[in-house]
Amino acid sequence: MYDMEGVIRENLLVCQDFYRCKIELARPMGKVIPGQFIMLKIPSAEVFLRRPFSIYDCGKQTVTILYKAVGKGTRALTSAGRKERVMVLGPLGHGFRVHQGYTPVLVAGGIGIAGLHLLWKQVKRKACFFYGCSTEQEVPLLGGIDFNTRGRTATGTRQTCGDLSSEHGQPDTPVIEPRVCTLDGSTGFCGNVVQLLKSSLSLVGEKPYVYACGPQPMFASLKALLAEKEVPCQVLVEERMACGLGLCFGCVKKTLDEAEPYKRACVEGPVFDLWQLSL
Amino acid sequence: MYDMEGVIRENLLVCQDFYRCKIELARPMGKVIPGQFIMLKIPSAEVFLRRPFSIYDCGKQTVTILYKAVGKGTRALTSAGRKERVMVLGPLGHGFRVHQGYTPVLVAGGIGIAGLHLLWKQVKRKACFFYGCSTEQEVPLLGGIDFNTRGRTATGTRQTCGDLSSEHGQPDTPVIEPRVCTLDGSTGFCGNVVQLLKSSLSLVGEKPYVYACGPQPMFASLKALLAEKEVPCQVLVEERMACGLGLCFGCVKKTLDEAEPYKRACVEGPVFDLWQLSL
Amino acid sequence: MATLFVDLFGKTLRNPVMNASGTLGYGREIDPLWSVDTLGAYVTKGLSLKPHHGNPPPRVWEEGRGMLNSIGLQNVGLKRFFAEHFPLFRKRNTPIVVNFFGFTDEEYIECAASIEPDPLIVALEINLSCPNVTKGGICMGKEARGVFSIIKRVKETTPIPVIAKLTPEVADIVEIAQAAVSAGADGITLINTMPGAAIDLGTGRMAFRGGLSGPALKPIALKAVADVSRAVPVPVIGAGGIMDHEDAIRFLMAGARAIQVGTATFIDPFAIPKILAGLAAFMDEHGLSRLSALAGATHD
Amino acid sequence: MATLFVDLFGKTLRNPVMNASGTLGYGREIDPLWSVDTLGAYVTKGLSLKPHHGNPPPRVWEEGRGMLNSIGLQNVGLKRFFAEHFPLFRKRNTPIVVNFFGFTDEEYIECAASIEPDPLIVALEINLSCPNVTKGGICMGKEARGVFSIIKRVKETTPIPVIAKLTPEVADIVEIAQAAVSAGADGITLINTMPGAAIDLGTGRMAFRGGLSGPALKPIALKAVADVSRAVPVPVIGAGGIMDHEDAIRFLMAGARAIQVGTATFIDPFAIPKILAGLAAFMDEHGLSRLSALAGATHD
Ligand SMILES: Cc1cc2nc3c(=O)[nH]c(=O)nc-3n(C[C@H](O)[C@H](O)[C@H](O)COP(=O)(O)OP(=O)(O)OC[C@H]3O[C@@H](n4cnc5c(N)ncnc54)[C@H](O)[C@@H]3O)c2cc1C
Ligand SMILES: Cc1cc2nc3c(=O)[nH]c(=O)nc-3n(C[C@H](O)[C@H](O)[C@H](O)COP(=O)(O)OP(=O)(O)OC[C@H]3O[C@@H](n4cnc5c(N)ncnc54)[C@H](O)[C@@H]3O)c2cc1C
Ligand SMILES: Cc1cc2nc3c(=O)[nH]c(=O)nc-3n(C[C@H](O)[C@H](O)[C@H](O)COP(=O)(O)O)c2cc1C
Ligand SMILES: Cc1cc2nc3c(=O)[nH]c(=O)nc-3n(C[C@H](O)[C@H](O)[C@H](O)COP(=O)(O)O)c2cc1C
Ligand code: FES
Ligand code: FES
Repeated sequence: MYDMEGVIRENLLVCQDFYRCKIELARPMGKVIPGQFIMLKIPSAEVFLRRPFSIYDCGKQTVTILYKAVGKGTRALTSAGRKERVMVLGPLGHGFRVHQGYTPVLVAGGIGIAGLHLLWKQVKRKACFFYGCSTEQEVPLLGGIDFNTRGRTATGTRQTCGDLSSEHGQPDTPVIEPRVCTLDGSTGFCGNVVQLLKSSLSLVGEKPYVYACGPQPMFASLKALLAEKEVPCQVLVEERMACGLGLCFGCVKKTLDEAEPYKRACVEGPVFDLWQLSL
Repeated sequence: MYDMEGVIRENLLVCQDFYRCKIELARPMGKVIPGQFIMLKIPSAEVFLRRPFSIYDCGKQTVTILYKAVGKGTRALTSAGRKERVMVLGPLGHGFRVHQGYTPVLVAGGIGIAGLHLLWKQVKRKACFFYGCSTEQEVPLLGGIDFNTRGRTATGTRQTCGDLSSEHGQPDTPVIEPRVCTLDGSTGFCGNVVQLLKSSLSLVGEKPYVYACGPQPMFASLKALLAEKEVPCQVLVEERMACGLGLCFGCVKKTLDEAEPYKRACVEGPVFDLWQLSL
Repeated sequence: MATLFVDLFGKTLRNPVMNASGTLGYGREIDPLWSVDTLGAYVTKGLSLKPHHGNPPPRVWEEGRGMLNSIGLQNVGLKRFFAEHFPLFRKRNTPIVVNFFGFTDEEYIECAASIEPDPLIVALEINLSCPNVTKGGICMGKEARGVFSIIKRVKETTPIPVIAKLTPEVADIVEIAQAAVSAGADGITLINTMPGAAIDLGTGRMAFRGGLSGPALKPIALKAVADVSRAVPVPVIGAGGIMDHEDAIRFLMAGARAIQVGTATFIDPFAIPKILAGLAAFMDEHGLSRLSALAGATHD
Repeated sequence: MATLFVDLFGKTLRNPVMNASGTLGYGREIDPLWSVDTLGAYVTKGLSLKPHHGNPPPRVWEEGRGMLNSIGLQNVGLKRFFAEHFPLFRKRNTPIVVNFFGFTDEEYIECAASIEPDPLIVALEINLSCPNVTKGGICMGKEARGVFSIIKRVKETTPIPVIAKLTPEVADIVEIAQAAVSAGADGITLINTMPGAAIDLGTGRMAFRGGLSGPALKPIALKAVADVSRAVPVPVIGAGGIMDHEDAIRFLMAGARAIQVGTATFIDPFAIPKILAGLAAFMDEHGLSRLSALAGATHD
């Protein structure tokens, strides 16, 4: 693996507090598995450690992240201009493992969409997508996702959840059913994305496999929802990181492994089996 | 006094390692006495404390410094672009006091010229100027000085020191006699500026008053040279500073005052009477 | 509008922001930029019985996001301070904290005894980071027993409240603070500079040695404030790398009753008035009416 | 071409640059980026007799030009280290320093006893910054007497050279180092992290507590190295905020025989190979043929 020089080619405000940043790399990054991340050296002397970001998208020699300005580092990044030089280490971590014979159900909360976009792009079969955010202002985050819509808009239309498994179903074609909810009900279903999923889960198909990414409290309610039917589920967790390489043991998540409960999110994760986490 | 915002308008390489930086201020700086200095906040997050620089020149709302890149701060300053914002505190310190009835003799070693330029500009009577540097490459530092030359070039001509006091002498007109030396003899007198002064001192006039600025070892040899005839002399000293305002007592010079030997270069100086310093 | 008033040793200060000792000269140097009555209280430069010359230069060294200093306690002595510099504070009606030091226990006692109580004197701040010449130059503030005995004797000498200012170069700062309090200290200032060194690669010269101040010190200071303020019943005054009002709030949240700003003023001479403005704005923004509400914020 | 060879406890290391304990995982994590045989020696993550879970997250916190960590000594235990991770170093023919800890004197002794001598083991590095559970959780490395007795007993237990790694949170690190040496320590590593705290204003949550590492620690570490290397006859290994080859040279100039790089690797995983390259270039540029010439540079 290399620590790659990069140049910012685009650093756009998508909607309030959310930015998309495209970086051109000095060399190809190597094969990326959805769910993997990069450690980005933000070009500001005020920011000491690197910051982890999911690989939202990647090209031959580009990598794109979608990020939310929450603190010192991400705020500094918002003011990085085009042509600014950065260092990019990646792809890092264990990404999603897609199992045959299941219907992939992608569940994204807020900025969690950044971690699922590439999975959606690469899933070559029918699948569902649930997206929850705070208000309709954040719905544009879906805009980058290619929902081959068949007459439906990807965002905002107040719609009930149809029978996904029967309505579409060409083999090797993703099913195009983004379902949106907002916490304030300003668009889509009113509630959080786990409530939305609950209201639609029965319609999802025979063997759902949930892939989720979002704020950490979401995982506990997801667990409660999926427990009864023992729906398999992988989640992409976020944890403060120092190295991103497994060197510091700073980024651990607690698992149910009693012998060694704390697993490093950067190497054993960031994608974990929900049923192995201790939440 | 204000801490003034400024914008860099010019940051030019004058000759190897030496730069001239002109800063436009958000408000007028107030009256400047030659020898006073500013504390400059260098626009680089790597540089923590401000750095002191003599006021090389100033206009209504501009201040110019001439600086040598020697360390972290000055090197960072070399890469500050036009339009970069800086903070400027000044004018600070006690400048030169010009006494009537003497012939001002300005003696600058290397970057010391930055501290004497404004004095030269403001001395409205016959005066001499001695300048010493390492090699002829540094002679362009004199270029910014307005020697109203009367047929002589300001730099480089290998000339002996004429009788300054008789040759010129219009009241209120500076005598235009820069004498140059280089350590390597590549131009002008071969030697340091105190040796040059020694070779010419008898020619300087009746009552010389020396104003000197340069590397610190220069002051000791100056003292030795001037001791016999008890030539009055003020020197501009350089010392590491933290605040520039007399707050920290970090910038002291040792004087012969036994009760209180250490005087702050930033408030009691940076110009001291040579005969009061303990060298 | 929030009030910034703070009670300290039975006096009410305008606000909780002081300068740190030795970083605002004798006060007169900053007064042309902003009046010293901006301060909650002015803390004097470290004073001694007799004037003190201090160390030869260089005395300051930039070190990352911090600096090292070896001023060596240069000062005009208590007598001249009160004759020449105190009148400014009288004129400005500004309370002062008298920071002082000695090289023997006796010098501390004599200093304390020589200071006349005055309505403007809030407290004496004992700088315990001094070499004890009678004990081979070991720093005064490192042994709980030594600290206890100095404070106890100083307390017997003066009716003025006494603050112990501690060095972080100790094994357990809580233990030292507790010793000071049990000897009668009315408050604790945390922390003084941390001894450090730097080497100039350019000159290859030997290490510059001095006390580290500035942001590099902040995590050490915050821990000291958090630990000590929970362990002692007297007010804690926080210092160490406070650069802006957010840092000030961090110290107040960690348990400091008041704070001191040192190195920040060197970089921005208006740091203290800016911190005050920021503090007031923060309180208003968060609907806090009294400073004590901040301290509560971290106890969840 | 300058040589970077360095003698340590009768062994010759390729170069003086090690990782700092706990900052290079078990070695296998970095090996795909650069071979562990790049190192003068690999210092193990802190190991204990039994596996140790460590602290709940969050475990790391950025703090200015430094970081706080509270990993809590998570490790797989000595046995699994030698079974699962040591073979890599055998394969790469890379010398190792075994960093270990305990919560009682006995645990230290048992650890030391359980480590079989091996040509690749350069030394045991005793982490003395651990809470002593039999003494109410007071840190092991704070009392000269305690340090003396642990080191003495460890030395009686093992024929492998022993390095004492000291905490900077002490009143006088020279005194602790001297105690370690008089108990038989073959070397001293300076310094471990400095306890500190931070407060997240955004969440208003209580102070994050952890050990400070990175550049903020450098002046404290340099002073410890300069002071201790003059006071003890054994090699000193320097650590604390070394970010580049210039920092490495500063530590060597201050008196360190070898150096350890920790936090720098988190920011640039290639920091160690870069430091090595920079060190060699510096020596060549200055016409120095042996590292010992650097140490001389500061004694003028
Ligand atoms: C594997 C992984 C993938 C991620 N992908 C993305 C992404 O694609 N887009 C995106 O916007 N963010 C992503 N994050 C989160 C992102 O790393 C943090 O938001 C960022 O590091 C915050 O840095 P800051 O300096 O702005 O905030 P800080 O000032 O450091 O902290 C601000 C707030 O953010 C929290 N925070 C800090 N670091 C992290 C962290 N590593 N994880 C979670 N919370 C943190 C703090 O607790 C605090 O409340 C990801 C995190 C991980 C671990
Ligand atoms: C009153 C005054 C006026 C000055 N005027 C000028 C000027 O007009 N032009 C100019 O180029 N320089 C001037 N200097 C010197 C200038 O301030 C220093 O060169 C500068 O601060 C060095 O900063 P640095 O970060 O580049 O160097 P550092 O990395 O801090 O140090 C590099 C070298 O410079 C020396 N140094 C550092 N600070 C000072 C200092 N304050 N004085 C002397 N040596 C220092 C160090 O000992 C070291 O050897 C003046 C200094 C003073 C006190
Ligand atoms: C230049 C300087 C001089 C100082 N002089 C004293 C002093 O005389 N007495 C004292 O108790 N502390 C002294 N200190 C320590 C400060 O009061 C303060 O405790 C320390 O600098 C930490 O605060 P800061 O990081 O805000 O500077 C001095 C600090 C500096 C930087
Ligand atoms: C994440 C982390 C884990 C650490 N773990 C250990 C450890 O297990 N044992 C130990 O002796 N020191 C440990 N340390 C301390 C380092 O070895 C080193 O002494 C300290 O970090 C200073 O060096 P640095 O500034 O280069 O990081 C750890 C430091 C960090 C940052
Ligand atoms: S971030 Fe360092 S081990 Fe995961
Ligand atoms: S620089 Fe602070 S007193 Fe002179």
